[in-house]
Amino acid sequence: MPDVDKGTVRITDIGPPNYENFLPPIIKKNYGKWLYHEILKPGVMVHVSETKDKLYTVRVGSTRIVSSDFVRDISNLADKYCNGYLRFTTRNNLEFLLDKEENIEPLIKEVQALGFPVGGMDHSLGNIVHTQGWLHCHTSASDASGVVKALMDEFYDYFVGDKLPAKVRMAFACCLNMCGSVGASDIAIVGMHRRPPTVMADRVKDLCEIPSTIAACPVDAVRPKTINGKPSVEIDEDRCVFCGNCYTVCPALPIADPLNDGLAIFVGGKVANARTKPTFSKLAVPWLPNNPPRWPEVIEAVRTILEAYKDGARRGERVSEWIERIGWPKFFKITGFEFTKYHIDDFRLGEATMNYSNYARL
Amino acid sequence: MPDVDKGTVRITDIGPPNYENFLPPIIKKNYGKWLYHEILKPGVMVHVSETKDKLYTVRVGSTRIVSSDFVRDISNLADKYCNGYLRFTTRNNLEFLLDKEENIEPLIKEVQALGFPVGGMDHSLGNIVHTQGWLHCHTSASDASGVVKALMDEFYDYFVGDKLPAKVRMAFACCLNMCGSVGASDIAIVGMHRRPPTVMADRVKDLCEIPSTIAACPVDAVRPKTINGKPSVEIDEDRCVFCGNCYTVCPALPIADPLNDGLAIFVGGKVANARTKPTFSKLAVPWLPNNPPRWPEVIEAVRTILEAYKDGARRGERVSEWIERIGWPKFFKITGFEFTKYHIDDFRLGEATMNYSNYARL
Amino acid sequence: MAGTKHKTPLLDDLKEGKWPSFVKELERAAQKSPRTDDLIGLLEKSYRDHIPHWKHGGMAGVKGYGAGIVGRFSDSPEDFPGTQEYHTARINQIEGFFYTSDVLRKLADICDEHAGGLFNFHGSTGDIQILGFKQKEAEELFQKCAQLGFDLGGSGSALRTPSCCVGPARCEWANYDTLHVTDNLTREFQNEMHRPTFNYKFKIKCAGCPNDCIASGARSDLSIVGVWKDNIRIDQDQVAEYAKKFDIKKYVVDKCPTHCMDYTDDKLTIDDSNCVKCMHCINSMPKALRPGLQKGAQIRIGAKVPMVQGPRLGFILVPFYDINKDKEEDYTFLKDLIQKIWDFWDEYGTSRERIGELIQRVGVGNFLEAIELEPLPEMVEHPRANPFIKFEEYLVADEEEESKEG
Amino acid sequence: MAGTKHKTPLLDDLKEGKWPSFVKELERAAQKSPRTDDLIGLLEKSYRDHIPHWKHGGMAGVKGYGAGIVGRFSDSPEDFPGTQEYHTARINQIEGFFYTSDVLRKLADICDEHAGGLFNFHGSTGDIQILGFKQKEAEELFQKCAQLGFDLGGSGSALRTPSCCVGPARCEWANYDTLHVTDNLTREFQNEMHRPTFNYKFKIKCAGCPNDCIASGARSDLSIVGVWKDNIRIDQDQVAEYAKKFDIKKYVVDKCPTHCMDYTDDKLTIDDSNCVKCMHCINSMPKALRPGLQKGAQIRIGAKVPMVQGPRLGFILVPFYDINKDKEEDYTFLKDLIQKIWDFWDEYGTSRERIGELIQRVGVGNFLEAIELEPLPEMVEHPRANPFIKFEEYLVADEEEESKEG
Ligand code: SRM
Ligand code: SRM
Ligand code: SRM
Ligand code: SRM
Ligand code: SF4
Ligand code: SF4
Ligand code: SF4
Ligand code: SF4
Ligand code: SF4
Ligand code: SF4
Ligand code: SF4
Ligand code: SF4
Repeated sequence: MPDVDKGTVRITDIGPPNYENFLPPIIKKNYGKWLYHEILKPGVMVHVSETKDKLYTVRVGSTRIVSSDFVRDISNLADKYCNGYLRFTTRNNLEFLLDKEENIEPLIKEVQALGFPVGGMDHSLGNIVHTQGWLHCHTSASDASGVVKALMDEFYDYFVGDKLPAKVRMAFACCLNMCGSVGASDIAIVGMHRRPPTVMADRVKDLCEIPSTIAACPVDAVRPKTINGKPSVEIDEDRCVFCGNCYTVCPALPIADPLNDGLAIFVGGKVANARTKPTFSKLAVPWLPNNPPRWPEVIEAVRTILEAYKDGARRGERVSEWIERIGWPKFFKITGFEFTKYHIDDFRLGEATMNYSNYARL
Repeated sequence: MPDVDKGTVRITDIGPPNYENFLPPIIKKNYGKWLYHEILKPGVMVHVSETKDKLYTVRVGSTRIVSSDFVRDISNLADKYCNGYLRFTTRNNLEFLLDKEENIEPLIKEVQALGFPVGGMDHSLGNIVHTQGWLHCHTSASDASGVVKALMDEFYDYFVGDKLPAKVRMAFACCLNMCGSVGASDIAIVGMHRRPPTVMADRVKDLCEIPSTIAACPVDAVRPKTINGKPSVEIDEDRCVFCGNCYTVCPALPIADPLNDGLAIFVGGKVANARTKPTFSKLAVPWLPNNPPRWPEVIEAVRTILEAYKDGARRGERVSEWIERIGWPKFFKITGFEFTKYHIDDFRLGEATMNYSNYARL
Repeated sequence: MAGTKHKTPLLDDLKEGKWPSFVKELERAAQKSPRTDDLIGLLEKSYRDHIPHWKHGGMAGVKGYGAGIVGRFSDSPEDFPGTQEYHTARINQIEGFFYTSDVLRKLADICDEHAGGLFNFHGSTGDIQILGFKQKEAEELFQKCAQLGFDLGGSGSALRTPSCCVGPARCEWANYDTLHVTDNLTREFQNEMHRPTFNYKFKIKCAGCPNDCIASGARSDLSIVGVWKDNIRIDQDQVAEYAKKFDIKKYVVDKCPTHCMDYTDDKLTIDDSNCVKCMHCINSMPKALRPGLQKGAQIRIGAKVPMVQGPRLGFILVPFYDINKDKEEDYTFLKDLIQKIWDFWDEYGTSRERIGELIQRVGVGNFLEAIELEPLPEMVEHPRANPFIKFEEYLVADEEEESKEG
Repeated sequence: MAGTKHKTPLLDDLKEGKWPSFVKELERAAQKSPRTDDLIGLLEKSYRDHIPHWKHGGMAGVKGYGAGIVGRFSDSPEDFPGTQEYHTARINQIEGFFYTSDVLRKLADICDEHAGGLFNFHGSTGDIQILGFKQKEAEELFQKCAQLGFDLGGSGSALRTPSCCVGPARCEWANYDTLHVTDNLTREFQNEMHRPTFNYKFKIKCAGCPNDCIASGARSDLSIVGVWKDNIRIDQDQVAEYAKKFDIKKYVVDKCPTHCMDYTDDKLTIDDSNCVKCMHCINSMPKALRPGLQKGAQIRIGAKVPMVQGPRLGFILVPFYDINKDKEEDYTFLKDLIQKIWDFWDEYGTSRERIGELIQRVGVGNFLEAIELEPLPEMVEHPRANPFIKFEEYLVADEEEESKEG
């Protein structure tokens, strides 16, 4: 497949570097032979192989958006403690892979000296999977890294400890495109617009393909309309659910709005199949204002959830399992979040989400 | 409200007779005071009141469609053993209400002598709730009483005994209107058409309101069409799901078809809230032929289900709970019913019925 | 039994077997009713042809009523003249399906005299059905029934005869008086039952507890189900008796849907704050457990069969309300609620749209607003997962809140 | 740290706190990169204004590729000239996210030299992201990366860089070689990744077991998940060790979703025929329990985010297949399957319609027929409840079976 353009020595279609060249020798040797693991302390675990080899992992929290110098810093540490190898996790943490147990503590010291936390394992709050936000995306209804920073400062102890009933996976997406894949997280924070796009009628024809703009709307709120003699569209404000998809397709329909962009909080999603089936996060708080740089309303809401969860869940229960056990009415009761008509699903499959039974805690 | 037309002594809007006048004295006395009940043997139970009074109930299977002489027969029995009182159940059984224990056996003997079975209580097969069928309904895809008779002859022992793991509620409806409310039964048999309605183009205009005929179709298969200069409709055969609703609205679209009308079997529905939420019956067998007078294919399929259930379910498990525990794949495996594309829901909320997990018994 | 004048080899087969035979019942009726004899012939023809032999359409009814009678005309009146007209009357059952021999015999006489000597005891909705009369007999049949105290039920786009489980009359678990409320509503809504003005049918059923012995949750637009609010009453001595008979842990405790029961050291405890009133434990040990004392009812809405948008069960509209107090006030709360629901349906529903389908179409939240009920988490299995929220207001630049909906 | 030339009181606040600060990272990069300094200024502006300051649209890319670079142009280039163009390159990660310090340093150098000195390690899809270059630098950035062995990933209507969990490299539960298959597919589908010809994006993710540490089931059109077919391996001695630490009945057995475990008399038994491979018991006692030996993979299809028809998780398309054997055959089965899926999507999908939405629109059954897979009950939570079955054939009068579909 790789087609290397020899003529100009322009290289294309080569795919990624071969991973085999980047595996530490201890992994190469024990590839597929791991027997079991043990978590030694927050952020540190050991994997034991059939060959009796032991591999120590130290997990380090990262900001994900990092400078080239950060990359050099961690490279130095990898050289010093890990024969130059290291990896990232699927949630943007760093993992140092050690074959010598005695390197663990010195490494941790150096990591911490650089200002980076060790943790995020086992019954902890994981690093928050997130997206670009105001930093780099035009459709964002909020910043990503900023909210994440504010949250992780606040809940730092849950990352470096393992004092939660179970893993808590938090995710952040700055718009309904949900790049952070917040759809199935224990706690998900999503940037929400709340005002219909503005139609820049003059520019629609030039910038947009009208049929696909119309097709982009999940609720058929975009309709063709000739304005000042030019083909354009109109938006039915009574139908619009502020998803921004028409804007994605048509730049002449900007939706960002300083007063009405904000954040929603969803809870109780889960991807793993352990014990219960994977499930989406469900709406807890429909809208909170954008209040940079610290988003106190968001932090407060997340704190409410985390505290209630910590107090209420039994050991080993993910957020979804806890809520399932106590029931959604109780979740709203103990968090104090208001249950509104917005919580009742009125989208395409909404009918499948009603309580078709007499079950109620009274 | 009742408006009795005094002028002509025509009586209207009087509602039902006052039930209080039809309650046996022992019930009047103990109304709302019952303490507990015990099932004494199949078809016989006692209710004990706070007043210590005891009320014995003998439940008797009926054909539901009955002659006036049957009504007189049971009236005679009521006079002889129950001070002239009796009731029917919500599933068309008869209940004799006795205040004297010693009357139980003589009553049972007389009932049985008349050819009627005592049973249908506790862990038994209840009487089959059913509909009019060929006997009296124009939209029927099968007979009702006939299929029910054939089934109850076959599974008679399950009615007069209580040898099933739990209650089994069977229901029959002769078309998708589902008058028998088969939607949530342990075993449901439904008359199914399988060929699109014939458009009697000449008569549509005269017999039908075209807009409501079009609106009647769940899959938008009915479309306006002028035929021979007359407004009529056409049916998109590739969309039609044979529901017959257009025929209900428009007599010029007959759907009955000797070769293609037949029966489907659904399983695992439940109305009670006990242990698990109420749930619909799900498709087991999409289509079996109409084969009167004994419908052997239907009986065979029901036997397969009942036997598998009887062998497989734990005590107290309704059909739905049993299948839920073993999983649908196993249900299809042990019954030998073929799982086809028809079993995969492709209607409006079908998306909500897929297996969104890695759960599979392998 | 004497049989019929028609040759019915297929139906004859259904006279055999242990279960009572409806064919025999038809024949018994046919003894006195030639038209029912023809009905048997017509049915045999269906057994041969595998299709029904009834025409679609044709009217039957009584003056001033638009409902309660279903007209039926055979497509083969030449061969089976008695079936040319063979209508059905839907007659309000007595609440709880209680009868006396006296009234039954009189009904039987009416049915012989003015119809085909054939009944459905009862129809699926709960009516007594008298089969086999002609339009010209309808009025007399109706008035004979009325003189006996019976009225017609509903059909077409009207309220159907409400019905209920046996409730307090013979059941220890009834949390309210199912017979009383059913009777009361039936009388209240005579007009809605007899003179179709709805978009489509509307059904009300009343169950005394969540066992739902009237199957209300699967087949009534409005389902009223008894329930209690406080603690399940436990008689530990009787628990001990049951413990001798079966494994309480296995058959009761482990099957509680919320796992809120515990049985240790021969003592049964229930965390009632987590009990969802499923009835299972009570069902399993009727002598030991009883519903609490703070009794009331839940209301579920929207159950219906597949046509047109697919089948629905009822969802919780009112998790708990004091129906026993409401009884003292002639069910004002309940009737108001029903009226609001009908008003909404009347305003927004389309022809042949059941209330459940309408609610789905307009959105539960909007429906709740219209009937002035608060959204409650008890109504949902879980809150929405998709983020497509139709916020109804947004802020405008001068920082004042504006409601677009007004 | 030296800070930025812009006044950033709001962002400065985010330099405080225990968690590492992305603002500090931005500032570190800004030390070397004036354009990143301007990026900080632009971001501060967003913090003030509460809206993003990026324009929608504008192209960036490299010759011959239609994907892998996301162009970004500021709406305030006057004030923040460095952000006039500030594009992102998506670079294929190394499978399992393994790196050496050597390669990382070289990437850092490229990023400093040809971009804003800023990375995402990693993007949500899994790519390394290099931020902050201008179109005129794109080619050189690309070729420098290529010389180092790195290629661009996907964007637009193209395949995205597949990704995987750490799998057999560092996990005892991997049922197949996640890194190998991910690498193999990425190489196989270079063209589909770099030259958008799809209806919309397509994502593939590979997890070694149902714990799904790559979250494939929630965010990949095709999710490959390792699983075993035979019995969970039990080491009873180790079970006994765990029994000393926690209540096995309570924390393991009672939480098995199918209740197929038993722990009595200090012995753990599993009815593997009822195990749905949820991983819970194994997760809880890694020293005592291990997946079976007959290892393979499941395939789920259709996960995606809300746009347009609502969010979807993946449903089971293939309950089990021997991916380890397929590995020996260069994943012929897998690649054929993927190709059939794409062919179908190509044929029937509309623009911006993800495969999951297409399947829903045309019906799962029809999709299965097209890609030549049998319908299986494992694919559904339960069979249909509504009776609206689209039978594809009916009998005609001469009693021959006729297929309307041909
Ligand atoms: C390193 C990483 C894989 C990788 O390729 O990078 C990983 C590694 C391990 N996971 Fe994971 N998981 C990783 C992301 C995930 C994800 C994906 C995600 O979070 O986006 C999930 C799905 C989460 C969800 O359900 O929403 C995930 C669900 C699990 C589970 C199931 C947890 C549960 O009970 O619900 C286990 C089992 C357990 O922890 O008991 C598990 C177990 C493990 C084990 C113990 C596997 C092993 O034997 O090595 C590893 C260490 C566990 C730990 O961190 O406590 N891993 N794990 C990922 C670390 C992410 C991070 O930096 O925080
Ligand atoms: C007589 C009747 C009420 C009436 O007003 O006519 C009735 C009477 C009783 N029901 Fe029922 N049920 C009656 C229809 C129903 C129905 C409705 C139906 O079948 O259409 C249901 C819902 C069935 C379903 O879920 O599909 C029903 C679900 C129950 C249950 C819950 C069963 C379960 O575990 O799922 C109980 C509790 C039990 O049996 O343990 C119950 C219990 C009872 C008790 C024990 C209540 C009592 O204490 O008196 C009564 C005798 C039980 C028996 O028959 O074994 N009854 N019961 C109905 C008899 C119908 C018949 O002739 O067969
Ligand atoms: C007689 C009865 C069946 C029986 O044998 O018991 C019956 C018979 C008919 N039903 Fe029904 N329905 C009967 C109970 C039901 C039930 C059960 C219930 O009420 O609990 C249902 C399902 C519950 C529900 O309504 O959701 C039911 C759902 C239908 C439907 C579909 C309703 C819908 O929403 O689409 C139709 C179609 C229609 O109304 O156009 C229908 C229509 C009909 C018609 C009127 C068909 C017609 O156009 O002529 C049938 C007349 C047949 C006849 O020969 O009398 N019947 N029908 C039941 C009424 C007797 C009674 O009053 O007691
Ligand atoms: C960079 C990244 C977020 C991040 O900060 O990590 C990202 C960024 C964008 N995504 Fe995304 N998506 C990213 C992973 C995702 C994911 C997660 C995943 O792949 O696992 C999802 C959800 C999973 C899924 O695809 O279902 C995701 C769902 C979307 C969508 C909605 C897709 C849909 O089916 O509707 C859009 C909208 C679109 O494509 O028009 C979108 C569009 C975009 C665009 C291209 C918006 C645009 O039109 O410019 C964003 C560019 C922002 C930027 O500044 O670079 N992005 N996007 C992620 C890609 C980095 C990488 O290659 O590793
Ligand atoms: S979630 Fe939305 S705003 Fe955020 S990076 Fe993705 S597309 Fe951009
Ligand atoms: S924002 Fe979304 S809902 Fe509103 S008009 Fe645009 S596409 Fe439609
Ligand atoms: S189910 Fe259909 S055929 Fe049977 S009585 Fe009802 S409407 Fe008639
Ligand atoms: S039978 Fe049903 S699906 Fe077919 S055309 Fe008529 S209404 Fe539509
Ligand atoms: S519904 Fe409840 S109250 Fe009514 S009869 Fe059944 S068990 Fe008794
Ligand atoms: S009624 Fe049901 S939920 Fe309540 S304690 Fe009993 S079994 Fe549990
Ligand atoms: S998905 Fe399974 S195999 Fe892969 S890292 Fe997670 S636990 Fe290990
Ligand atoms: S893997 Fe899950 S389903 Fe299988 S035995 Fe263990 S806990 Fe039960």
